Amino acid sequence: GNNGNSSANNGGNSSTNSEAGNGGSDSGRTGDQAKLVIANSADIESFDPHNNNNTYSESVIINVFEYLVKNGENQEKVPGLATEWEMVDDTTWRFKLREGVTFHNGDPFTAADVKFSFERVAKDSSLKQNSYFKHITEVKIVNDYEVEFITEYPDPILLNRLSKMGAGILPAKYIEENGIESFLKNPIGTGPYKFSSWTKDDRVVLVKNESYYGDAPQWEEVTFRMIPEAATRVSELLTGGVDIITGVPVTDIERINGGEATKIEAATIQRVLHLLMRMTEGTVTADPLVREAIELAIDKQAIIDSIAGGMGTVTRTSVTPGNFGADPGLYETSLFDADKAKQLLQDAGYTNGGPEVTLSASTVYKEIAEVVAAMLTGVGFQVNLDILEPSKFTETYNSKGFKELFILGVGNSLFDASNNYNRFLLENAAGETDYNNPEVEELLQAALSNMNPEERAKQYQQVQQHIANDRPTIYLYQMQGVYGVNKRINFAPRLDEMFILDDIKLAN
Amino acid sequence: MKPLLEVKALTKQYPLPRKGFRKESGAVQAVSGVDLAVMPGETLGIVGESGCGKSTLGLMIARLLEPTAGQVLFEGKDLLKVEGDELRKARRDLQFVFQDPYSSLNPRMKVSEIIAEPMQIHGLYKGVELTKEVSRLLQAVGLSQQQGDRYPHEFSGGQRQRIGIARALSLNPKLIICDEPISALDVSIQAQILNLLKDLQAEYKLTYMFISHGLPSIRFISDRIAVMYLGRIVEIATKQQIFSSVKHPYTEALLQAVPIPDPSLRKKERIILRGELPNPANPPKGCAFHTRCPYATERCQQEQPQLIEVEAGHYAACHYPLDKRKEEGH
Amino acid sequence: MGQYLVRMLLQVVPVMFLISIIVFVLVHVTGDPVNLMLPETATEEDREILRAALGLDQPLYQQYFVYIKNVLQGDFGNSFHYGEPALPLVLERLPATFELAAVAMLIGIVIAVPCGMISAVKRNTVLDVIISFLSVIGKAMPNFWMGIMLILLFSVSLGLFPVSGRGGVEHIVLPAFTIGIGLAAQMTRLIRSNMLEILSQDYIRTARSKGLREVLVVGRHAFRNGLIPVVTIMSLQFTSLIGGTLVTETVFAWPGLGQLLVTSVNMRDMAVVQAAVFIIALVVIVCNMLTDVVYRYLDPRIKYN
Amino acid sequence: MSHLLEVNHLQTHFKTPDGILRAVNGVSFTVDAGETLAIVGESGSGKSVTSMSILGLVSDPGKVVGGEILFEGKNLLRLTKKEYRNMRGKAISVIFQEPMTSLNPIFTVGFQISEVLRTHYKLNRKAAKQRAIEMLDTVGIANAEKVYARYPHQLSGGMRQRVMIAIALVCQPKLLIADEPTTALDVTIQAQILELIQKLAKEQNTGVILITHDLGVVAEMADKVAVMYGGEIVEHASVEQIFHRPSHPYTQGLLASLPKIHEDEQRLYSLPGTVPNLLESSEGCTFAPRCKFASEACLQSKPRLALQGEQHWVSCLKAEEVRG
Amino acid sequence: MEQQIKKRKTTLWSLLWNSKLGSLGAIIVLFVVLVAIFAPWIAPYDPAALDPIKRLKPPFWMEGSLPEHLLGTDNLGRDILSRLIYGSRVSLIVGVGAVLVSGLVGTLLGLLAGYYGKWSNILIMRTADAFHAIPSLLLMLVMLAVVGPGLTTLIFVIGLTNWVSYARVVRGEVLSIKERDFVRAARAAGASNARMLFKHILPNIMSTFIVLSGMNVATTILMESSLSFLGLGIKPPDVSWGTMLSDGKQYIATSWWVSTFPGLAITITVLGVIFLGDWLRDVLDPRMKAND
Ligand SMILES: Nc1ncnc2c1ncn2[C@@H]1O[C@H](COP(=O)(O)OP(=O)(O)OP(=O)(O)O)[C@@H](O)[C@H]1O
Ligand SMILES: Nc1ncnc2c1ncn2[C@@H]1O[C@H](COP(=O)(O)OP(=O)(O)OP(=O)(O)O)[C@@H](O)[C@H]1O
Ligand SMILES: [Mg+2]
Ligand SMILES: [Mg+2]
Repeated sequence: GNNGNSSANNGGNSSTNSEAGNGGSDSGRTGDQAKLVIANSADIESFDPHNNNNTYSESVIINVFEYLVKNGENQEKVPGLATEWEMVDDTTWRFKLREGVTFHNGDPFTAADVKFSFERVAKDSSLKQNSYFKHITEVKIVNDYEVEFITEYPDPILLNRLSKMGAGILPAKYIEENGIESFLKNPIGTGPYKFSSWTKDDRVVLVKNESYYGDAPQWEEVTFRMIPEAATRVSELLTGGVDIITGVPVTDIERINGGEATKIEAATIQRVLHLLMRMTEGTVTADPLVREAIELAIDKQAIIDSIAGGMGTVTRTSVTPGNFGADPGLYETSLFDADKAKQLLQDAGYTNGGPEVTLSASTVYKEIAEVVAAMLTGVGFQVNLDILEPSKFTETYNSKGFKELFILGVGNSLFDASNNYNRFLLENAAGETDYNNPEVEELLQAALSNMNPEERAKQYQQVQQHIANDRPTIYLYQMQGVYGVNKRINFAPRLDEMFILDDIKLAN
Repeated sequence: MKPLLEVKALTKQYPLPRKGFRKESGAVQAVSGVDLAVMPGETLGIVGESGCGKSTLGLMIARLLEPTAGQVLFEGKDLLKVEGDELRKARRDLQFVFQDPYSSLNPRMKVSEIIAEPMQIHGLYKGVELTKEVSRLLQAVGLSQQQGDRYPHEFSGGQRQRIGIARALSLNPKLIICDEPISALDVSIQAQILNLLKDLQAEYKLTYMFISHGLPSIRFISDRIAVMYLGRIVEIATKQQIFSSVKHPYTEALLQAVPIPDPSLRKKERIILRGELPNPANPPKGCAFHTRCPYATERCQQEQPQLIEVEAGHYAACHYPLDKRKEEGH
Repeated sequence: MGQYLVRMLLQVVPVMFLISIIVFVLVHVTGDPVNLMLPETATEEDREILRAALGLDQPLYQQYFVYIKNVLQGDFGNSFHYGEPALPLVLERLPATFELAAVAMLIGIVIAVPCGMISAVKRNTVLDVIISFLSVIGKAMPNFWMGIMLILLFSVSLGLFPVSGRGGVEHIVLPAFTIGIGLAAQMTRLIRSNMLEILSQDYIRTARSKGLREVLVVGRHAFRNGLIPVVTIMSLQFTSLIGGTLVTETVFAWPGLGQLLVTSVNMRDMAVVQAAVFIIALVVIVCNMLTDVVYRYLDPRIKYN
Repeated sequence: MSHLLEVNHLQTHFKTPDGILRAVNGVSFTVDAGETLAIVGESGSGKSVTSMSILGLVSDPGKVVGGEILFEGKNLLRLTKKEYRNMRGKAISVIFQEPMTSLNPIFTVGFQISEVLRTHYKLNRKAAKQRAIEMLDTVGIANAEKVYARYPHQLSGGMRQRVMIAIALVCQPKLLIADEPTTALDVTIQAQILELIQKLAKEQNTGVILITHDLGVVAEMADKVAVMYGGEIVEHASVEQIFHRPSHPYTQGLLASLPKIHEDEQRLYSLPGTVPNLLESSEGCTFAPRCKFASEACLQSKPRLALQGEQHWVSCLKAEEVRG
Repeated sequence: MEQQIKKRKTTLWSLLWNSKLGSLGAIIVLFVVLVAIFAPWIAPYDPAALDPIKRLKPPFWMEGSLPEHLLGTDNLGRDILSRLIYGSRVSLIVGVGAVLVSGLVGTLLGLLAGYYGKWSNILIMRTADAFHAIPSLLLMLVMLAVVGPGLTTLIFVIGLTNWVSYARVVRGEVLSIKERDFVRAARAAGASNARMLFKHILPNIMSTFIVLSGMNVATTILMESSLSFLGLGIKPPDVSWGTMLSDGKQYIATSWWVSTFPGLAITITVLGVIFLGDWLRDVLDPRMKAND
């Protein structure tokens, strides 16, 4: 299983949705034009891009470490530390590196750094990003500014991988001289902002990299504050303590929009809420009628309108627009029909009292789970709600321990359908949904190493149709990132939830 | 006749507290090497200065306090060696009346429960019989049956003391140790209790150890009297001997200090003991009383006197017992 | 002093061992850190490799021996989560935690002492009922409620204090009050019940017979006598605060030990949990010792026990 | 000449759930400067409550409900709280019944003595200490300077008792109330303390109210004696008259109950019957149920304290008969 | 005399009646208990019936309120009044149950440590230290893993994390009580250790127990909500005041009523418990009866 899934499978990783908190005040800051304070709901895990697995971390350290390839506005791949690239053969890629780039300590950036970085993440299996890169068998130095990547098998989404966190380029010489531990205390990259300080569970401070090769960075100092409580984040924003907050609860939108100096910015993000169903022999959800009844019982739009405050889009696929392989036909549709759902249950043989199902969710999605449970109960299901603390949820999830139903928020940092649908590969589905459709298996396997984009897109579109019919998973809706922003700032939220600091500008 | 109770070299040290972080700084020698014997049916009165170890001695005999050293032979059996059930059985025959009547009664138990408890413990009576026995005991100490329904705090000091006595009597013990059972009472009630104890003794052949400051009461109730000073017995004899031919200067001082309830006999000059009160944690060398003794000599400061038989049955721990001293012309 | 320390140590060392074993077992019972460290796409093989790399494939007792051997050499191991040595991670949180706990304690005492005394002196009057009511509110309203309310009132509406974060003196006021109010509530009740007992003691009558003003009778003669159980509870409360101010830390984004501890427990971050518990246990024990000292100071009789 | 202290018809009642408890029920007596009045009586007859009433320290369910307490002609019951406070410890002081519990365990005895001085004379720390040490010396405590810094539990019972006395006397009160100052002490120490009180009283012309059960002590110390029974004074006379011509049956009973130090007796006299219930106000004489002289009349009407000879007040219808 | 005894028998009730606060406490507690018992008959709605469209409606006196929801609705449009009524059930059971468990365990261990002293003291008090130092979250997670969720688990988990304070305080009390003469007197009568502990010492620490427990009811009711958060406690659609409070957490700024009403419910209940406890303490203490 070497498919690349950047998943945000639970609240620990989700920067959106209605979870707790906000707030923040940094009294020293106000009035300083060249300083920016952003409040996130969780701390970064570390400054090691290879050993990090959540969106918060990436949204911060993306300003310090750079990738060979970057995502453009429409997720097209644009030059980063590599200026050009070509596929030599199915398993070999050649990259030309940018010259004249230096790390924050002044060391020049060369092919050695690329080799060092990728061999590290590909070989060290204790790193959290390892599984996305371990099929890279070798990085060959052609010359100081040219490298070749050799992969174990053809990888159609290598470029996507190279534009995500695990592909961050580290300074080879610095780390070899000082060791990784001291590097992590004083990390350096090539990015527009330099590490200044990190107080865990409190704040990360970045400062301008004066010798950045690109356009001069515009902020003198940027502070990422960690404020877990949503109410606090909102209060900080309202009192001018911070400039941007993430994860605004929908109930606070009005308050922020009504504030003299504050506004709401919202944008669709990559995260789609899944309701996964176990199809294992013997479970009630093995019956397709039951699964269909479940989908029909859920009024997705009502959930969006109430719990999500209108911030969301109903969908029957998780490959949303902007991702490779999207099927627009399954987007913005929903099949709510409670009466039919009841009928289906009757047809399935549940004449008095519907089937009993257990619905698990992390506390992050508690409200949604409760509403879904109520909707299911409404058509006759007997629902046991099982709300788990996020890490317990993750643990159960990773050990595939859920019963009939569970809710999962899944992101997609690879911008590729494979990220979402590889979960239905036989090998991956085993023990989780136990989905088993030979046709789908065949399509997915083929797409894995299909280097022909058009064909590959088709394959995924077919898969989506199958899944929409077979319903090993029901997609509830695509979520939105809701940010509170001080009016002195212009900030356009991104699909990938990153804070690209130089795209955040002072409003004038 | 064999003594009912025999005490041999009984000693108690209370460890002194640490001061701040320093280590243990010695001990209070509350009782040091006391020897006693009490015959069945006899009353032994114990008098002595406040803090000289009377209560400690009594508590150790009843095994309510662990002695540091020594032996307590009750009916020939070493009480200090028995444990557990055997000890609990032994306690049936040896009861204690506490100095402070109030604190010795559980404030949350009714008086009838308090009196019934020992009998319940030893399974002597049950049900109606128990109730009957309780009311019999209440009446014996001059309380009414109805009063059994009240709590200790609802009684006057004298009544509480009687409750303690009733409790001690409930097991029909052989020996009762009374620790100042009457000190806080008015004389009329004192008289009542003293009479009661005497009556009971006559009826049940009880043996008493009677600790008190009130010398007249001691004289009334006791057969023999032991005088204690700083953890030791300094004089022990029959009451006649004590009151007619006192041997120890401390006993003499005690007797002289007793105020006489007759204003016309008012003393012009009291004989008052002067001098430093000895510190039990750091007792003076030689005779403990020498600091206050009007007759003390060099020898008294150096050498500790032993308790010796001065006359038949009259023991005193003094280098210069009074009669002898007079004879010798000191 | 030396003797005392030695005696304490003789008790401390086994306690620490006991704690380390309990925590070790507990953390292992709660789950497998590997499941939390790797993405869900990781294969069983990946997990095995990681387990081996972390030494988690060894039998539990062996892991414990390795662990304890390292601890004895001053090495608490590395955090799974942060990839850094565990002990410094814990130590770096202590100042924030202590600061908050101490100020909260102080606020608690400053509120509780007069309230408790007034409550006792004016027993069963309207004032007593009001104080009881307020202290129950202080106890029954959870810290997050209290904290957010304080923020809304004092930061958002009045603009008096910063909303969150750790910084200057002004930053600690609201979080410390949030905790302090809860502490005060419990202490007030305790002081009240103690004072009731003490006020009926004979020496209070003696103090009055000297012609002392009532304030002195209560404040000097009664109060200090009633402090012993209060100090017991205070030290219990204080030590609880060292690891247990999570909610307040969360509300005020206060980078204390509570957050670290919870993250670590949730992540099954063995080394950090162990190091944190080790530190907390030390604080508990040191606090108990200090409490003893305070006892002696408060009550000279204590020596006799 | 007016008396130092004049108590007229003092009534102190306790409100209990069972009813009103008349702990002190119409008590009157006087004390002159330099004079010692002993109060004796049944345990629970209201002796301590009487003294608390004089000090205005009756504890909570209790209240002075009637009568007057004239101290140097001023009615104490009319004083403001502050005036009363200034009186306490300075003009009137008290030695409490329980020496063991009446000292605050957590302050040094020195502090507790000098506290009075600092309160009433606004002495500074040093001066107060000086004076306190002198006082400790006066009450016969050797090594006063060291003892000054000790805590109560570090002293013997006798020493504690003397510290209490030092506190009571340090401001040279005009009236000293000593409530059973020697109950827990052996006779040698008792003698020491009594002598001390007597000496200080004579030297400073202090009026003393001495409450005790020990009739021996009364005989030694008192000028006048008041005998209390059931919340009332039943006899009040000079010490000689009380001991030699007791005119109330209760007084007689008390004296008769005394064990004799110089004789061996087989049985002691003791009053029959039980303590009266202070909750019920009886029509007649409170002692009547236990009185061998009682007649119908005694049960019907309450006797009042009446003069039966020079300064000899008796509250008995049959005083003449009793005296025989 | 006869009369007096009769009067005594009735005093318990008359005492309660005479104590204003005691009767207020009794009325509050009785009220809450009745509400809990008769919840299905009193509650206007099914506490789990949700209607997301009607979410976060304020109580009746505020603008925008719905007349059918007196105290407004919560984040999922459930009727707060009905939830308060039903929530009393779990909260009461947990509050009282956990206090009893921790009280019993702590008191028992405190008794043993104080009474026997020596090694049992060291053992128990050091264990208490250990329990105190180990984060309760960890203990809870373990219980969750070992025992599995449920109301009983919940009660025991809370009980097991709260016993330390009882043990400490009780031990201190025992140390002083066991030196009292009446304990010696019982020993002199030949009482067994069990009798000494439970008949003589225990009743005399009841007042401490009551004072500690009153406030602990509040603590445990609140703890229940954090345990529910860990998945250890009750699960929706079951409701408790604690879970209501934490559900309302993120709406404090915008919809105060969601969390404030359950908070008030806890406050008032605990106040009732405390008043009743104060009274009970006085009644249990025969000495106090006289001076109330
Ligand atoms: N628990 C204890 N710890 C330390 N010393 C004690 C303790 N109990 C008693 N003592 C000391 O032991 C000595 C003897 O005490 P004990 O109570 O036996 O005296 P006593 O003769 O009964 O005095 P009293 O006549 O006042 O009752 C005293 O000096 C006392 O201070
Ligand atoms: N706080 C109180 N509440 C109720 N009754 C009380 C209270 N204090 C004292 N009494 C009652 O007042 C009466 C008088 O008590 P007081 O203490 O004056 O007796 P006393 O003469 O000093 O007795 P003793 O010789 O035992 O000291 C007693 O019957 C007692 O029960
Ligand atoms: Mg004694
Ligand atoms: Mg008295």
